Amino acid sequence: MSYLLTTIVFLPLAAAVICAMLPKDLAGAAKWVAATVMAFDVTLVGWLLATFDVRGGVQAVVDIPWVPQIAIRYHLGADGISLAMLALSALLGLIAVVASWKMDKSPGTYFVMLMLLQVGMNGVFVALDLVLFYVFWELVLVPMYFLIAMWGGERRSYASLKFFLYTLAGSVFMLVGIIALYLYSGPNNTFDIAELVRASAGGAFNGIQGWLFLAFFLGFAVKVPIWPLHTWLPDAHVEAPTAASVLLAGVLLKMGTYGFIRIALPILPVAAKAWAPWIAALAVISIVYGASVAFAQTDVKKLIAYSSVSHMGFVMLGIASGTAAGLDGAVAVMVSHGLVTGLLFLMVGMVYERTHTRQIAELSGLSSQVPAIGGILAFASFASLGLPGLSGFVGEFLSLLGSWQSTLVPHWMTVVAAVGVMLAAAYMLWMVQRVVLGEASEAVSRISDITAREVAYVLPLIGLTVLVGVYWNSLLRFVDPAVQGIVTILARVV
Amino acid sequence: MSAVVGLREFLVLSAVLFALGLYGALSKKSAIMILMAIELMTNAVNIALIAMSRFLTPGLMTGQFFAAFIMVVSTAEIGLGLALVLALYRRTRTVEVDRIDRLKG
Amino acid sequence: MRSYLLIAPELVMLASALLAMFADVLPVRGRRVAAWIGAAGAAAALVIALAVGPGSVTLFGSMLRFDSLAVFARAATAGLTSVYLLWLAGNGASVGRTREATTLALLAAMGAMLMSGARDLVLLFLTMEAATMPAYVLIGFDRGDERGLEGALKYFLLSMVTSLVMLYGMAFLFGMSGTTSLDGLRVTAFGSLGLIAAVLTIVGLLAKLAAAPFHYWSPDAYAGAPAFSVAFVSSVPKIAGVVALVRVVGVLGPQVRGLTDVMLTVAVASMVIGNFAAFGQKDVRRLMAYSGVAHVGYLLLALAGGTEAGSIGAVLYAVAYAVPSMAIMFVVAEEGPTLDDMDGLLSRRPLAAWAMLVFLLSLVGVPPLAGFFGKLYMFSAALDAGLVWPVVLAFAFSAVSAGYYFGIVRSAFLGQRPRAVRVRSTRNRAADVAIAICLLATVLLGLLAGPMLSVLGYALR
Amino acid sequence: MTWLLAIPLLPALAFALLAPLPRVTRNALRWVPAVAMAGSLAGALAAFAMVLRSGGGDQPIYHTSFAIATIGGKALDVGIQLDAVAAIMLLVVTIVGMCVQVYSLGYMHRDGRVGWYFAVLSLFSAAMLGLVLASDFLLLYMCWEVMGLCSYLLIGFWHTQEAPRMASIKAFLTTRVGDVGFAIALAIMYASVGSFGFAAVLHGYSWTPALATAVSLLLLFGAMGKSAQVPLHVWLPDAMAGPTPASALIHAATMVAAGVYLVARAMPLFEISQVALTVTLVVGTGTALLGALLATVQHDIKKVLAYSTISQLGYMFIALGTGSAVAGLFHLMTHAFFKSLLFLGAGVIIHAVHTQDMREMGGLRKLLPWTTAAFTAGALALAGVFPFSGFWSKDEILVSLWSGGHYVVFALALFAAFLTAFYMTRLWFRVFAGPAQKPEVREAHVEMIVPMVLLAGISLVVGFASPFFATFLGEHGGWPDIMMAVGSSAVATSGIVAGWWVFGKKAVDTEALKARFPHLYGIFDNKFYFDRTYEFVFVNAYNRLSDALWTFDTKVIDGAVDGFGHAWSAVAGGSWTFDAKVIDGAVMGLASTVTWIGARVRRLQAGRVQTYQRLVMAAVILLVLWIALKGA
Repeated sequence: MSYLLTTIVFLPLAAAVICAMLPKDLAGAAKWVAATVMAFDVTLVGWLLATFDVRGGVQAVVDIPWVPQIAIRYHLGADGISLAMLALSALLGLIAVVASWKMDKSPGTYFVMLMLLQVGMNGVFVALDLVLFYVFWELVLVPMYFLIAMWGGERRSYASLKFFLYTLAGSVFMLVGIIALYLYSGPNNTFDIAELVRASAGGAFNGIQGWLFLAFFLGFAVKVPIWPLHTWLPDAHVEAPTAASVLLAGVLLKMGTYGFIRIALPILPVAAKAWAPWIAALAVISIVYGASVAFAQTDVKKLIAYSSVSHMGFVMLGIASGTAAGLDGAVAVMVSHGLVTGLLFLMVGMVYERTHTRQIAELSGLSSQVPAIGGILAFASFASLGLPGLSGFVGEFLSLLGSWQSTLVPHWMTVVAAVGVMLAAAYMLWMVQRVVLGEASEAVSRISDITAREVAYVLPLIGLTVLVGVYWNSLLRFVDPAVQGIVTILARVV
Repeated sequence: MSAVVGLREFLVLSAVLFALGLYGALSKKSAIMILMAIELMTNAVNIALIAMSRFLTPGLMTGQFFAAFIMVVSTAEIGLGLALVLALYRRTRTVEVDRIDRLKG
Repeated sequence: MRSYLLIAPELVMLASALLAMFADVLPVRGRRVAAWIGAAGAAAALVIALAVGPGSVTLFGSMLRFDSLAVFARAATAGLTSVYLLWLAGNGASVGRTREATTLALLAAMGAMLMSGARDLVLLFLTMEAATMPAYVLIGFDRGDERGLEGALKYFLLSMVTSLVMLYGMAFLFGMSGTTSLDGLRVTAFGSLGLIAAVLTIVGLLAKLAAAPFHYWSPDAYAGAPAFSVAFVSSVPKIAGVVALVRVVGVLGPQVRGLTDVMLTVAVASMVIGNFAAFGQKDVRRLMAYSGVAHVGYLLLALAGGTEAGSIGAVLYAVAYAVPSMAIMFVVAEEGPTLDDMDGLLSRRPLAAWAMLVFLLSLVGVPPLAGFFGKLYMFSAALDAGLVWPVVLAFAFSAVSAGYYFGIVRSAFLGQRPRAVRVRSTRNRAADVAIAICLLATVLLGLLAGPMLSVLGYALR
Repeated sequence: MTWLLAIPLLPALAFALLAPLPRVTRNALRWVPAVAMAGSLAGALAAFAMVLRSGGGDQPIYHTSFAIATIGGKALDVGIQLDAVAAIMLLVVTIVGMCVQVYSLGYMHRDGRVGWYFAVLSLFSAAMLGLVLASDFLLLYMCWEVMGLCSYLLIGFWHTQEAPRMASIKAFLTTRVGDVGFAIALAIMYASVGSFGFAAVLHGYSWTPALATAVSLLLLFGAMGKSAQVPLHVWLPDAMAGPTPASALIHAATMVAAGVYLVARAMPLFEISQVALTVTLVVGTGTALLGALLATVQHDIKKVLAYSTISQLGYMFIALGTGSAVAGLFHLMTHAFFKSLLFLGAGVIIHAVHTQDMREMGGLRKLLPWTTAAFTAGALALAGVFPFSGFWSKDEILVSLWSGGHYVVFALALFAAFLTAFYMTRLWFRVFAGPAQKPEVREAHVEMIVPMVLLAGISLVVGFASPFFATFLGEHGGWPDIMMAVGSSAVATSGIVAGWWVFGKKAVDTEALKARFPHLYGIFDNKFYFDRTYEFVFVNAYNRLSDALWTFDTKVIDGAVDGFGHAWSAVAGGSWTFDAKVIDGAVMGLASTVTWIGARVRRLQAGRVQTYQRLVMAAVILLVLWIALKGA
């Protein structure tokens, strides 16, 4: 009965309450409260990482009844995959706080929203009870809605409501799915994921796995996003403030894919295998579609948003393959996309802070005027296009291996995905070509280079990208044992 | 028709009265007329109750109690309704229900 | 004497109502003393109701029996009335004639509390009328405003007609079964005539809850009435109304084959009309009226399931709906009825704005608030009873409802137009305390759903 | 033997040290990479000595591996090994790398960003050394891609100008096209063998011919991208926009040779499928011919050398096509030395006359004595004149062709050899002979001369090692037979004579020739229209596709949600537009549609209480009827 996870998840809630209590004139102190709490949160996660026994399966478990009448339990626990995502969420949370240090527009409320978002993000990856998972899933929606609606760009009210309604509509189907699972889960109904997996193995959902999978698919696909449910992403990204889009791209997108890995695959393996070719087809479309549309963008942030659609396509390809390499690759892309795209958004945020424009046409010659920012932006772009030696390559390569190896995914799809990798190089380099290289444009010619604070919150991302890129096991050591469990479940199903 | 006035006749009477009252409530323009129609419907129900109590459960008086209670309550309500109509008349100089339609949508 | 103890809460309410009516006689000066007495009385009633707890003793010849469901409803009604009167005490000046408002509220609450224990058709009719008559007066409270009077008149006429239809049905139920006690009705076999009588009876109750297609009075009544009376009328009587419906459907349901289909159609109709009509509304009172219709739709869906879990869920959800919607109307009463009045609320009253957000989220059903657990509990019961598609529809509608609820949020949070003149706030601490209590209740009802259910006497699974 | 790791790591550390530094300090420390390369050179020499002592052969004398990842419980190993092929390649890369580093110290010292140039050069060398030492296809692939990045950075070094910027992205994307094939080959390997190690893949697994063909063709496709074989050769000529010493290292000796090295490594696989060998042969021949033909018409000295490189790489693929990896590797080695020499020489020439266009050069023989001597040695080696190294390696290839029975390819190869001699002589006379158009030219500095002389010496000597080269690699070696030697020398000399006759004696007026065959010259001038077709078929088409998809994205999918309302307006007529104006807050089409439905639903709420009553009673009656009918 360890209280570690509970503190990690609900520490930011305490920070949120404190920030809310701060009187108007002390609102400036909100950022210090948030920073110290998040720093402590990250150290706790670090300690959990250090003491995590890789072979030990689900650890740091707390399991007490919450609403006993309908068997809802307050059940938290972390295995390799959840730990990796929790670490990503905590780290990006801390970086987001430091990155919004100069937020002057009602900072108190801003940091309350950021901390509430953090609670949702931390919680969703360690919840082992479906209702608790759904509670954290929905909890993320409202703060992100406000972050976009109150601190966003021009079309923020449109983008924020679209984001809210898309995800809420999706989650409706998921809730129906959760309740159906509860009702059909055999003699004593339960929301607990582990018991549902056992019940499913015992044939509890044999008749209706297809329908259940459809319900969960709709809920998760909106969040991933999978083509054609992706149109909310570019708007939400472009209008969100920097810190919000870092968290949106870095962590929120992964909740969808994490849902597939934690809930859809283990509990509904028969349907997962039956649906795999269709999911792979949609994934491949997302990859090529995202890459092609990104190529035509004039706004850097929109380009990065569409690149996220393409990267998440790889995650879904890995998940659809159902093989160990594929799933390892999927989680690797999730983590590396969080690091790399988070870095990209931070750099674009820096450029926007200085030049007040995101239009590629107006930006050029960053590396001649501000070599450090230009260099890091180029570094992030190379990581994003999947250059070996950096984390981007690890996930995408393993997903390709996994999908080729898998009997569920036709080979021509893997070939198209491999072409997708090349397309990624096309639009990323085309962006670097026009933004980083060349003569300094008028907008760029008078800006100042990176400051110490900015280096401080960019360095960890660069370091991790290189670490995971060079020594894959630094991440896979945690992820692989958890993935093996899921693969055995899938293998047991004919 | 048997000479003796049985339960069926009372129920028919009650139904006729109820229908008339309903018609009046639905079609009359003046609020006062509607209130009178409602009074008519109340009495129709009372007749039905008392008839059934008399013919079906002569020993028990529950039906009649029910009717007595209904009478008490309906007088109070009609009084309240009249007060409302009066207040409305004082403000809008009309009791025409059709012309009281400023709240809509 | 022992049996009078059982109805002590109602007696306390009656006593405080009378005291409030003649408050000007008391030595204590001040306009809002009546409201304070009322609030204290209602709170005492709440405590006694919980202390007495459920019992099997029947009163007045088995017309009145308070089982756990009734106790929960009584406690909830008393509690909500006490919070309402506390808010009234805080807002006395702007409301005017607080003595009358307090008395009306207390009498209506007493009627509702008795209704939840009614075991007999006669008592059911009596308590129902006792609960709704003060509501007519509350709706038409402001004698000077003809819109309020018009609303009250419409409410009066429509509910009179539907009550008479109910009475007509009850008469025939009595005719066929020879008794008016609900337990008695359970026994008799119902011919086709019995079916019709049952439906007629149900109509009266449905009209009271403003379920579609009998809802026509509520949008006009709420739009015309002053916001503070809508706060009470739209929330408190509904709890007892649901309990009464649960009793009647519980009795008639098994014998009347088509009854659950009727409930289902009315539920779906309410959801469709309530949710769609609420879009694009500029007046928050009218929006809340239609939202009320929609939420009654969700309730009826749970009851249509016909399982005991469904009825427990319905009552729990009635409370989970009443608390936030009353609190929203409090804020509307203080700020002004239209969306434009809500503009820039965050800059003027940040606490009220955040509270408003929590209440709206609870109505949408976003976890971990009361609305979510109510819906989860209710709809799992409905799903269990096999109503798959209506439940999916209900969930879809609660998602769609975010659209119109967020209209309020958008103007409160993103509206730039703070009111030009800062009207000197006539409120004092009490009103804010009332809203805070509602906020606490909305959150705790969600988190502590477990204990709440055990209070409802639901056997632990 | 773990010091072997130091060979690739030293330059990598140099890069890691220099990269984060600010520009000024980085420029000051530009000598650090040269020192690192010297260290690697020493290591390479020691390694070569050890392999020599152990007698060569195809068994690696040292192998170490390291589990980079665990996938599904199984470890995925990555490691390095030292065998004869690796030793030779190490030698080639480090020697040429050292010469280029020293040469660059002189050539680039005035450039503002020289520190970054040396840092990237160092990273490139590390990647190439890593590739050569790799004991599995995965590490080879990773170093392969890092090399692609360095070539992108070096080609686009002067990124402020348009041409280098476009050339660098063209290079990276074209090689990336090839890498798609390479990645799929790796996927097949992993799916069938479960690991990437050379031992496991090449020898430990019984490949079916079909699968082997697939893998080798895909590997070949990857190699064609990197080694600029037709049709993926278009990036190399444009890559000349980068600094010349960088081209000397990358586009002459190392990177382009990586493709050949990859195919040589995977030879056991190629041998299983005859199809792959024939395809390699055909690709090699086509490229050799095309390169030679195009080289004869170029005016830019570096473009000539670029097309010459393409042609010589074609030769190496021909050798591989005949199944003889030894001949391929031998030609790779000799080519590396004399081609980098030619590039360094060209660098000096360009520096001296400040232009790359041969028509403005001439008479440099007297003005640049040392450069001319070294350049001539390289040119003779390339032309295949005895005793220079080019003669021996080209001879090896012709022998393997003849013995393999590919007579047609043999003839074409001879014709290509003739063309090679012809365009080198054309270049020689255009640059060195004739009147000096720019008299005030000074000889290069000593750092530039010494490497060239060294390379010239090697080109002279290394040819004689050909018999030992084969045995060293574990094949039967021997002196090439006399007949073939005489034949190829005859072809080479006739090429030189033809070149002297046209360009030395100016006996033929080339302009008139061009006028008589304008059509033919058009084809040559447009480089066989490869660039134009790619531009049209791939680049423009992809631009149009992405624009179409974006409009599809914003108009159709997004529109479907927003537009649902507007589409509805067509159905519902005018009233909707009024509502839309009134409810301007309607955020999304979906939301505005729902509001519109709401307005319709509320139409019943018309305010008259009696309509309400009638509606209620109608509902009651309907319910009653329904229940009665259902009940009965």
